[in-house]
Amino acid sequence: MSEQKTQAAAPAASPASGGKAVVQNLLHGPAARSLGLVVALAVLFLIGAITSGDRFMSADNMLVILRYASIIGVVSVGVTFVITAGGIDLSVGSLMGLTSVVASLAVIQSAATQSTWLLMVAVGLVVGMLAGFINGVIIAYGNVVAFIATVAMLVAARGLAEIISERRTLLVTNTDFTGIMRDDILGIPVLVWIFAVVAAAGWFLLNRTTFGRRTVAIGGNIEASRLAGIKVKRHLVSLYVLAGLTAGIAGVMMMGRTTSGTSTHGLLYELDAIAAVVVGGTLLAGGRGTIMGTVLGVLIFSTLTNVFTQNNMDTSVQSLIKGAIIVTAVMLQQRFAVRKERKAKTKPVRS
Amino acid sequence: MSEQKTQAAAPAASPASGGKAVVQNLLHGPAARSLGLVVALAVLFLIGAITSGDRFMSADNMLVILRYASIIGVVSVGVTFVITAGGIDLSVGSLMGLTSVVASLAVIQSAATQSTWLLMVAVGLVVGMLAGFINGVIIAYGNVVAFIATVAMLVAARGLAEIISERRTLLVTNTDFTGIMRDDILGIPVLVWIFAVVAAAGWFLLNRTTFGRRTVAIGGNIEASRLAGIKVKRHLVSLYVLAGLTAGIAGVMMMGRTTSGTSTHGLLYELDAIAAVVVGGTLLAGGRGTIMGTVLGVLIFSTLTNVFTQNNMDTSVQSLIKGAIIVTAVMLQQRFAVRKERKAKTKPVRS
Amino acid sequence: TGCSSETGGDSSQPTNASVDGNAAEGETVVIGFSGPAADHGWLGAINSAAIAAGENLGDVDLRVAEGTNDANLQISQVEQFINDDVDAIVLLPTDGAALTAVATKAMNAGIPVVNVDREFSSPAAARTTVLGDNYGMGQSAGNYICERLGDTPDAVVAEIAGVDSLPLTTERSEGFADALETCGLDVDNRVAADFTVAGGEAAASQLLAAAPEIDAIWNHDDDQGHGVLSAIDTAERDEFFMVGGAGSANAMELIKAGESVLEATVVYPSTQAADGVRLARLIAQDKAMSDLVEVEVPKRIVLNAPVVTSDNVDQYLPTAFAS
Amino acid sequence: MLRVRGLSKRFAAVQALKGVDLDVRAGEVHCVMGQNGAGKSTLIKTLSGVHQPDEGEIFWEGGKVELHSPTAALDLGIATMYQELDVVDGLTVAENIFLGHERASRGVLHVKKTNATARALLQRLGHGGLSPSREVGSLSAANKQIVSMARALSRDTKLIIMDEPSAILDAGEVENLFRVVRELTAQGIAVVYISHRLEEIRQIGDRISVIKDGQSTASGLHVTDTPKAELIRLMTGREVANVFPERTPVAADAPVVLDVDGVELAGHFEKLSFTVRAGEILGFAGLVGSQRSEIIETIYGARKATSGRVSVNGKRLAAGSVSAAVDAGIGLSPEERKSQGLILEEPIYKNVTLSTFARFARTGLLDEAAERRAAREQIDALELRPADPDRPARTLSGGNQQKILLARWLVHGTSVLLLDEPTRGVDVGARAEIYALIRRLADSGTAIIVISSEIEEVLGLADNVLVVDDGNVLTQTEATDIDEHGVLDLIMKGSAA
Ligand SMILES: Nc1ncnc2c1ncn2[C@@H]1O[C@H](COP(=O)(O)OP(=O)(O)OP(=O)(O)O)[C@@H](O)[C@H]1O
Ligand SMILES: Nc1ncnc2c1ncn2[C@@H]1O[C@H](COP(=O)(O)OP(=O)(O)OP(=O)(O)O)[C@@H](O)[C@H]1O
Ligand SMILES: [Mg+2]
Ligand SMILES: [Mg+2]
Repeated sequence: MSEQKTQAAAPAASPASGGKAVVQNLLHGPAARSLGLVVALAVLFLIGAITSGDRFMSADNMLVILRYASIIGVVSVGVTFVITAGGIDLSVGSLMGLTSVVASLAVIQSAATQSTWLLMVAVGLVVGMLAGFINGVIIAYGNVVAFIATVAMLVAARGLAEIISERRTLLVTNTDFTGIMRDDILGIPVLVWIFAVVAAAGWFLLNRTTFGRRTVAIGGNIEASRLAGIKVKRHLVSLYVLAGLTAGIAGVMMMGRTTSGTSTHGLLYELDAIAAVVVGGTLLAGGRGTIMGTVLGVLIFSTLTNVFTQNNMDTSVQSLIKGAIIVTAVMLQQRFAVRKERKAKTKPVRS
Repeated sequence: MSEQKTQAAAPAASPASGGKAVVQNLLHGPAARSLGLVVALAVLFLIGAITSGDRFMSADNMLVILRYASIIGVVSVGVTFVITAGGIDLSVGSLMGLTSVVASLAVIQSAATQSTWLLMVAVGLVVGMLAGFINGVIIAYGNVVAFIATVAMLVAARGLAEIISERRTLLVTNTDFTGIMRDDILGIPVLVWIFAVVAAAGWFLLNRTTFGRRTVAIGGNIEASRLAGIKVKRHLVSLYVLAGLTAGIAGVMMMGRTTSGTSTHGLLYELDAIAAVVVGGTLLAGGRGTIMGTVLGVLIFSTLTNVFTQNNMDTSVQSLIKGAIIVTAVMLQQRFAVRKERKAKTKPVRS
Repeated sequence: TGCSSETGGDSSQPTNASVDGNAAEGETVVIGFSGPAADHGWLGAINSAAIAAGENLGDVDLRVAEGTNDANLQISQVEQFINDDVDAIVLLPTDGAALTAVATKAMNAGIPVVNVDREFSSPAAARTTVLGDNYGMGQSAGNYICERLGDTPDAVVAEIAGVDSLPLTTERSEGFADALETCGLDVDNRVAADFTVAGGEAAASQLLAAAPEIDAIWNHDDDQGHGVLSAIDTAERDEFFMVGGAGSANAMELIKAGESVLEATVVYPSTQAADGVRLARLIAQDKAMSDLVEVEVPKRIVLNAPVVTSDNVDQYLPTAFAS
Repeated sequence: MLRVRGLSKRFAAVQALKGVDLDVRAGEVHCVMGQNGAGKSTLIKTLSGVHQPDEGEIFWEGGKVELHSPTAALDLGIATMYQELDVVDGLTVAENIFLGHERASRGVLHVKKTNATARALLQRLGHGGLSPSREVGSLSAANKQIVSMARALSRDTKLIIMDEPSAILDAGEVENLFRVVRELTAQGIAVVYISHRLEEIRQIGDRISVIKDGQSTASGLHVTDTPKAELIRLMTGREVANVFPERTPVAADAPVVLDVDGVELAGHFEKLSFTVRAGEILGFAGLVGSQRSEIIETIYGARKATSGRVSVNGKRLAAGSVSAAVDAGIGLSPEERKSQGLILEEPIYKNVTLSTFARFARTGLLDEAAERRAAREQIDALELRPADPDRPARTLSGGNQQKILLARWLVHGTSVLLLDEPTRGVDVGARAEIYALIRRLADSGTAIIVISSEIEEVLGLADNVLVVDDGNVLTQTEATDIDEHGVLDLIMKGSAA
């Protein structure tokens, strides 16, 4: 009897109740958790469509939103992993700056011109990962709280980037690189493709691999994970390397988008990324992470900016409204999550 | 038998071993936890004295350091409470801006001129507390994570301040107010006195009152606190009101120091405050807080800046070194804490 | 009202100090310099130029404080300079009003203060003030656009501002709006960026999506302008012309080449702080400005905000800052 | 004094309580019994205002009451010692005791008075030596329990509810607890007492109520009139022979699987050497705080040994590395299952495969279906309830959570199993199952170390026994050669020396 009860609530995988199970999955799985976000996004679109009509709903404008979202999006995917594991990374924005500066140094660019533009990409990613590695080692083996270790990296990387660039904006002259980064494939900008690929890879990594399982486990209970034989420290390091990698990718994307490298690239992106991740439904305390939510969170913020601009809104009023919307979105999301639970409660126990 | 064991390890308070107990208290009490910080501060002073000699060690320079530290210090005291209770407040810097703008509005200033300068102070504190109250209600009753709720307030308050001030810097013309805020008492600037009083009050509140006890309890185990009959939600609200209050005080101090009110006052102070609090030894996860550590953390950062300026150091190099120093300070502090613990462990169990 | 201290040359008039006299090394003076965080190209250039000026002058010992956007910290830096009893202070305040009190304190302590770019709220706070003309800058940009579009009253004009919370941005925008009004135009779309390349790119791409037809854009800052131009490139738009601001070397090169939408830029001298350092030295050494008959350095110098177009770009390129 | 009628409570898909009745009289010890997951804790949580019942009424001293919050219950005079340790680690003993009703005037604490009152309370509990100013985080689970009890007593209460207070106490401590309970009842204070140990109920209880699957199966039975077998039948619906499984002698030629050689952890225990052979169950007997947990945690690598070596099947383990130990085939079921064992928000199956999910995976890709299957096998074998692999571990009752940890290592298939208090909070029926399971594992060649604070359990289950006191091995002997008194005598002598 008790078996029957419990089975009813479980995502049934039996072929018999296939169709129903899919619907149930949609209603009770992580998708439901994001339902509030989808609603928020839809409302934003509605507001945009009403206030700015075709100008807002045009395909071109959608691409503007997506292109804008893509860079923050990539960083946010990396940050999702770190936060899911109960950590935090405040250095990602600063690392974007450092990455872009190093990768657009004259030496690198001339070497890239003689070989391939991929060299610039490679240098960018390596710089990001290296800095992430340092973060990870300080946190996991130096036992420094992640907040402090990555704030220190934030400050230091910005300083280093300024020194390397001599506080100038370095122009990216490698046209192969800028050409590809600013190109379209099937009508979709390369930047947006990169975001899509990173998000898909992130989703897969978090939900379908042992790496993702370890990440969630550590975020859920680090001591229990350690006692179960998971190499917690090593995993933590790899998480910060991953965040550094996404910062590196984002830095390279920024170089492509702005055709320049400067220490100011990525300024305050860490806060945007964290806000998107948390609004998306990833627990700041760790133990639950959702890439889908993060993507939605990023899209909400970039759509918001777009709607504001479409309506030629005063920047100060924008800030005021933005604050209100952040809180509302999170509350909406929570409301839906709670209702979902309540629904599950009132469902008939015996089927 | 088992009683004996436990007694041996406890900080003995019996009069018999009075002198010893004091030493033990110093070595194992909260002071010991801050020992690393005291050492770090001492090292900084040594560096300052060696590199800049009398210029650094002069009484006037000490006052420069203290005056600078005082405003961040006041905010940090408020943030210490919030973090001790397991929360976070990212809006304090922004609230300083809002406070300063509202309190230096022409209406308020002319009213103050007709009555007393204290009116401006009162308005500032009320604005801070009101905003803190909104934070608290959203967090405690709206169930929005503190990070998100206060980031939203950060954005919104900055916008509101810009709107109110019409993006201008408002001049404080009330000379009573500026006169008092820029005065000295017994050779010590009023700002420093305010910091001292706030720190002392904070210490008392955290360590000697039921309010403080409950703050620690909520940070240590929110569920257990609820079960013990503590009105957790109400307490959380009052914590954010407290943080708002300190932000209000800091905003008023800033007005006095700069004789102006503007939305940019307090920009990024939230990060400085959190860094000082965490470097000071308050657990970011909550459950342990130390005002003394916070004060030391603030002093370390402001001394660092002073030493940098004395030595005419390049700004970018400063950033690089600052990052390294933050990590080192935290590691030092940890080293001391661990050693202390190890000592306690290796002490003979039976006396 | 403009006058650049760079203009040298022989003077046939009686003067207290010759060029040679000014150039000759005098008693070494200690000058403290404090400015906002060098977080974007123009401020970076300001800093570098000031430091370079200090290095080139053999009799100047320049102390540079950490660049900061926190008035509290900047005040303590000035306090430190006062304690150290430097011979002069060059101050580019993060907020003019906020630094007035401490600057007055320095003046009262007998240390001359040279106020650069963002003006104090009290004239007594500075011995000399070197200003870029923010209102004038907006006016120049507005006038240029009026000249070009004056005959199309329904032309769409867009503005990409810098950091909106800074008073200087407000001044620029006001000058711009006032100038446009004289020819019956107004600002149809306005966004604010943050003086950074990335910020300019982000703001501009949103702006372009919001305004399908534009006739002219004024962008306050050439450093963020690099990002603005990438956004324009991406959006494949060229139906309008653009006017820049500040006057970076990159922007001037583009104007010279004449292939982009960037037609002109309004100079906002990045040498202000360097001028400030030179003036501070003169003041500390009791010298005067060589071309003036005045025996002392003047009280207030407002730098011109000329418009650079392809016609006169060669004249300005050498002093432009590399962003 | 307290009357409960038709109480019902539902959590999501679980009907935890369906119509429970309870009557408690002043001055009595009323025992509530039932299997793991029967709903005992849920019942008391509704009585203490933590949960709001869906249906049913609560009468307090004749009047109907609604308990909206823990404060409401406390104000009525109902104090509760919860099953999960509800102390705050960062506070001191005294601070924990007076948490929520601090000794203070106008918000300013009376530190001295607080400590003095706390000391007096602890004295009354027979723990006068426990310093009120000690941080609770550094205390053993048992001492935390004492703090929890002191807190309940510190209030002006008429009814004290104790949810499995004895689960982590050793024999001496339980005796002490009973003394306090008798004192209380003598003053007319009622006690609701929950325990899985039937002998305790016999010793201390006046009347008994039994819950099965959220329903009252018996209410207010007199202890003296109710035979043990009848109780067990009421709880489980069947007969359980609560006996330890038959020992199978360890084969003379059984290989040494675990070899602990001169292991030392500075500050906790000195050089320690012993071996465990395949098929052997080694029991650690000792009082709470005797460092047994530290010993096995050090063997496991969770603490880094100061010196000495641990070998499994002849292979030396790296000190201080849990993953090395797990790879070598050691498993640990830790003492505090919630904080050290489980990821509470994750489903049962992920908790079961926490040490092995990589084994199910192919080139890093998870095979969740296989994981669920493996978990389900263990769920069936251990009769874990609810038998749903997707249920979050948080929603399980204590005993069932314990089974998850056993299941984890069963899936792993370890050759050495370290069990720290494996039956803490486990009901009679499940207890017998776990005993049988441990024995079965031993029979199949696993080397096992069991720690238990119930000396009877150690003696009944183990082949050989180590008597430990304060990190010293007092004796190593065959379990059949010593009895409970023998162990206690040894320890008393050991500490006197
Ligand atoms: N917060 C909750 N959410 C969902 N289900 C819960 C929750 N708390 C308890 N349950 C379920 O309610 C039932 C009763 O649990 P309860 O903790 O009351 O059992 P118990 O009798 O105290 O068991 P034990 O002897 O193991 O402590 C169990 O099936 C449990 O899974
Ligand atoms: N004398 C003591 N001084 C300091 N800490 C102690 C002392 N005794 C015990 N502890 C702490 O209490 C905890 C549990 O103690 P320990 O593991 O030694 O008890 P045990 O013999 O395993 O008892 P149990 O059977 O309850 O697990 C440990 O974290 C230990 O640090
Ligand atoms: Mg229970
Ligand atoms: Mg133990």
